[in-house]
Amino acid sequence: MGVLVSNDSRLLVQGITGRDGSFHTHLMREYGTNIVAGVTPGKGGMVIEDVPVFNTVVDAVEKTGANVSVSFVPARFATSAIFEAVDAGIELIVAITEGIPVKDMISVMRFIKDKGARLIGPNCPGIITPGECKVGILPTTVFKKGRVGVVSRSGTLTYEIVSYITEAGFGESTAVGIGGDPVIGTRFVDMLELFKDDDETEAVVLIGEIGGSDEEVAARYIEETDYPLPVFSFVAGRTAPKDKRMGHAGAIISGGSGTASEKIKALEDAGVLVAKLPSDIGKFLKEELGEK
Amino acid sequence: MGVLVSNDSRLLVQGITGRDGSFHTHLMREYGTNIVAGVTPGKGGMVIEDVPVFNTVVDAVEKTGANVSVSFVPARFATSAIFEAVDAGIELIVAITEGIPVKDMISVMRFIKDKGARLIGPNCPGIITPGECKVGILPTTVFKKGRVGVVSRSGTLTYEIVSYITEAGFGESTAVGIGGDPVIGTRFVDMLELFKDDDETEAVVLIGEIGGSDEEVAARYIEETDYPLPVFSFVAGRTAPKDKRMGHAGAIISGGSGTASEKIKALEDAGVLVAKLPSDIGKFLKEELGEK
Amino acid sequence: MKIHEYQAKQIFKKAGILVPEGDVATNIEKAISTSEEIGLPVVIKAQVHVGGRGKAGGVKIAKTPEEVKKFAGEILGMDIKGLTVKKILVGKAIDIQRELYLGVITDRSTNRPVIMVSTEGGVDIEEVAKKTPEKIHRFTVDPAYGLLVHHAMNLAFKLSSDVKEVREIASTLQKLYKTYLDSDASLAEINPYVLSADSNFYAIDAKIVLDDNALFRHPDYEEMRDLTLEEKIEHEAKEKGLSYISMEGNIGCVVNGAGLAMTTMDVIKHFGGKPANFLDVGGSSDPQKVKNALHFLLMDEGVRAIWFNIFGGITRCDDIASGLLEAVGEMEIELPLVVRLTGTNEEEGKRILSESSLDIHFVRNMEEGAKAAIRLSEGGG
Amino acid sequence: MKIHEYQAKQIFKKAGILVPEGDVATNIEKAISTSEEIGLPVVIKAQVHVGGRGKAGGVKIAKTPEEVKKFAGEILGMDIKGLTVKKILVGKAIDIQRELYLGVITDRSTNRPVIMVSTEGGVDIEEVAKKTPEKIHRFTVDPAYGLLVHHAMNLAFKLSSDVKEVREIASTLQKLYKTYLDSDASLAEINPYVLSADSNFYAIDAKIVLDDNALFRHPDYEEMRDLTLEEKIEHEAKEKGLSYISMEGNIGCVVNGAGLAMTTMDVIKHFGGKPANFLDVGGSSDPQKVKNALHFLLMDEGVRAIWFNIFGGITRCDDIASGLLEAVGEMEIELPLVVRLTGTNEEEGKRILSESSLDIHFVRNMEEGAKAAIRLSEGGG
Repeated sequence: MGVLVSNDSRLLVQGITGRDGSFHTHLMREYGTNIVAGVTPGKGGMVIEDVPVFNTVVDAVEKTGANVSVSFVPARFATSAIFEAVDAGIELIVAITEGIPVKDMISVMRFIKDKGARLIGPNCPGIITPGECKVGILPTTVFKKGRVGVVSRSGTLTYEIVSYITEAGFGESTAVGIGGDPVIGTRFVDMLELFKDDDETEAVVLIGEIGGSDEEVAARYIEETDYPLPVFSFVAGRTAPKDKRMGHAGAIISGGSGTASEKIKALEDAGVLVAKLPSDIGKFLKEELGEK
Repeated sequence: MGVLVSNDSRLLVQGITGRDGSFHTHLMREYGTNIVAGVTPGKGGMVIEDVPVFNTVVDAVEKTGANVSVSFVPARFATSAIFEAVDAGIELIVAITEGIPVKDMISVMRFIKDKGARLIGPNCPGIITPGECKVGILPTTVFKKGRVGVVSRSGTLTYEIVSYITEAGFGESTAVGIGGDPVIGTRFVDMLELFKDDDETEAVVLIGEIGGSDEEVAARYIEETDYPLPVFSFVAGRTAPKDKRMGHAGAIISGGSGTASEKIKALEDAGVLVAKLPSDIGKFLKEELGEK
Repeated sequence: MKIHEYQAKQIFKKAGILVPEGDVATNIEKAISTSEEIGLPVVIKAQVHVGGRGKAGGVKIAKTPEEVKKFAGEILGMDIKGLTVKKILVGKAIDIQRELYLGVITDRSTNRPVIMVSTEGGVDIEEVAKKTPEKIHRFTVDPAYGLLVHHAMNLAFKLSSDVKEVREIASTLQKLYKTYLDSDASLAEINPYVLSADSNFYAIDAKIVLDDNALFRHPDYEEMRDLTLEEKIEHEAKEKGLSYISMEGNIGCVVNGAGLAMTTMDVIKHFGGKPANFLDVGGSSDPQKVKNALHFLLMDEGVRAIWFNIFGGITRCDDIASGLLEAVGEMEIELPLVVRLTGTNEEEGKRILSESSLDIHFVRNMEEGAKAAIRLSEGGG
Repeated sequence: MKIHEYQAKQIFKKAGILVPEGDVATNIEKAISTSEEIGLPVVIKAQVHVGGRGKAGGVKIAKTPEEVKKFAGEILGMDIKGLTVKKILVGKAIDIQRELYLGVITDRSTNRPVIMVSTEGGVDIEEVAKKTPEKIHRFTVDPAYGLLVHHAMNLAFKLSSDVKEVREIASTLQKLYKTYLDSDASLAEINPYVLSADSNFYAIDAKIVLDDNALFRHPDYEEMRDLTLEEKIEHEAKEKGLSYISMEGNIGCVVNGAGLAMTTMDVIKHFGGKPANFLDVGGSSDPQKVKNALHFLLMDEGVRAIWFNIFGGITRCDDIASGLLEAVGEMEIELPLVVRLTGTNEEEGKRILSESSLDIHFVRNMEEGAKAAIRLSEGGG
């Protein structure tokens, strides 16, 4: 029972007929995810990977009771797909798509606020509740059912760090990549809140990177709420040159804010142990939570 | 204590320095309305009719605690004035202005829904709580404190009918002109709800006219809720030619809906006594509520 | 403001909606040259501000140059429900495969725009609404977000299952909604929206009703105004701040407020009289308006008595009285005058009139006024 | 994408914001002719994508034709923070009465646009934010309604008490916000926004940063792209789906994912090595990308070792391996290769490489990889 998705999640795949959509539908089903429907306009009636395809999300929801969606829809149509999912009553949307214009995301987030849904991403690897269900593109092999909550702005770096968590004998309650774009649906603080109330999570690993101020905001939250769980962190980009865009739009350092050193300082001031190397995370966990 | 405004209302006049604004500020104060501020951009610091003028509503609210506004701002700037009042936390806005484009009102109403304020009008005469306070342009002489709630889509026709209510020995708890435009802030049903819960109202007079379907909606509401107060009505435009615009945008009959006869039938079917002549309203009240 | 089909089509065309080639004509020669340009067959359609022109014979298909000449000649000058046809639209005839309905209207009950679509195009949509309401699909637009792509797609999937068609219809719906917004329309409608035999979609008929209150934002629409004589008078009155509609009767009414003005007519009829007009001098008070009002009243030679029914609010009775005095000084008014003044500055108004030398029949209320006006209009004293 | 001041001013001018007359010049002759056209004095400003050009001597006021010639000559070709000035803006000098700051940025913490205004114009706004934060007034725009008139007026009243000025500032704020939206900017800024001695408002400096993800909507902006050699390479890489940034070091890195790529650099440095680049082959898997990545790596002659650090997710290890094999087949690669493959299709990828004749140093994890790459880059075996 993860904090976002579980065996009860009834997943809808938006863009199921595309290359990535069908490939990952296969992998997600293989992992045990309950995929009840796919949507691609004009492909209604098809069956892909044993999943019935619908023309519209509203149709799919009506006929299958889908309550979570994952979207592989290309950037130019991606916000429309999110709007559609939210409007059809989907409670949780995971947008894998990268390259969505920020202005479009601003509109989407306003809409989501109105309708009370939750978005993960865009430009993110998705969510996994190890042993139960995967919504997204994360490679399942590194994950193991356990009690560490993982939240990350990165994709592959998440897998890297999770591999050390798992290697150290721990496992993950929920691991989620929230995406690195400037405008995203769910931020560190939101995940910290969910983990706080989760009986199955006993520590949190927060994987940050340069750009923005989400790490600082999270640090403030941890300090102000006297956060009940131990939090460990790694921040990527300590050696990144200033003012360079490192791969995705979120990772810009400009002026005096958004640098790794500031983020690390803020986190450390809030009592968070910040790792210098990804492998440190495994060591921290062992030291703080005891050998498993 | 009216259902909309009372001695506790702290009124702000938007467009106070204009011809109508200053004239009616004088009349409203004369009637006893507690006018605490006026707003005209660029006239901040002035005093009109003993009322301090501010540049912005937010300033006025901050400094005077105004909670109700009445707007005499010309049509082209009128929606901006409503947005401003709502944004500054004004709970009740009365828009006297006529000629506001419908599209602008659609935006305003969306905003009001978000913010939880109430709008009366536009293109309306305003509200009076006889003996306490007047917000708008209604001539006070015909009104008398009493227990009949009056709601009307018209202006002068309201005064006409109220004069019969008063003449018949009754008075009004609250009388409100909600305006005749297609898009208005408060409709018959909203007022019926307020009157229902008001201890000081024992009957309602509903003054309708051709166009739209608010009378039919009100009739349905009365029937479905088994409305606890007696309702009397007059509908103007029985002899109006079809498809002609009678003075304001709301009064269009087109196709098979919006005619006076349909409205009268709907109201009568809901148990409402509908008057043929304005003077009938006085007679109805006497017959139903007894001589006063 | 109503505009003609050909004008609405110009607006739609600018918005990227496909309309059949064609042009407006006011004479047979232009109709012929247009038909030569676009090629036969053509549809010739009367351009009048009234429905039911098809049934009245105002729409004809011409397959030969002779027929163009014949039908254009027949339709130009035709009388449709009292209106003379002065313009025709000559448009390329489209081979029809399917007819749909697309429309956007302002919905008063929700204060929002509503999109309506139906597979039953080409017929009166209100009839469809009555007989087979399940065939009309409605969607209320949230103005904070507009008509989003998936809204348009969901509606379009109700009309077709071919995704190419669906995308085309959805795209047109978005253009239609944008047109509705950009033009400040209260109605924008394509009926029928046609899938042609060669698989293109056309707006075969087009209707746009513009919001009069918003015309100040669209000075370019002013030239689209095409008024009948009667409408011209109403429009002229409107420019002077008056709402004036001429009727058949003989009692000229000057009233303040639309509701009261309608009620004045209702009461006159109730007592057996005939109002000559609806006339609302509006809310704001101005003696000049009274003069203008009398000017319009006196253009109507059928008027036998004039009734001022004024309940002052924002309108001041003294302003009305002064206006009336001034008007009488300038115009020759020999008709009997019934005056009812109540409300703001009532005493002052009555005093002004009493002190004049005018022969005025003062009444205390509307019913007395109606009765007096009827009596006087019938020659009574 | 960053654009130059003169380009931002063109966009602002189109949006109806007043900018001083002027033109861009790439040589002294054009600078002189422009100054003759618009009249002296003129301001000559270096057009480079870097801040602090004023302090570096890249902004000069010329009062005589001689000074125009002199300053244009000095600034053209000047080196500012490593960038050579190739363009200058020659603009009419404005007699300044007051300097304000107006800006719109996307606020990541609220997911909404924020308007910022200040009476402290003409200076570094981040300095103002640090030293006198009370002098910066912020307003977060609700995207459902946009920047409404009263929002703009309320902000403008913070900058002036003269209602004429207030209306002008408010109007500019609305144009600035519209520009921000219409151009898909992440930042649109006027600093300073100047009240001139003759009481006009001018955008004296202009800054717009465009959202790369939205450039497909603005094909006309493509010609505004003005890249340094380094940026050109990055841009070329981007067009091939790669994120590539050249650095000073000697270990060429090929990584999938931005976070992992940054961490790869961090880890190399941690162990005392020097990364030659940041290189993210992106999420989607494609052997061609690996070839392209090696192409960029090999352009850098300082590279002494190549390290593939791949953690497969959406990227498949076998695709990476195939791409590497193909690339080696086509290009001559004599540099030592360190390979770390983990994740999706890991075994398959390793098998492909093992079966080849390549001399590959396989490592199990990132830290091992960093150490191996460092050793090899220093000539170790």
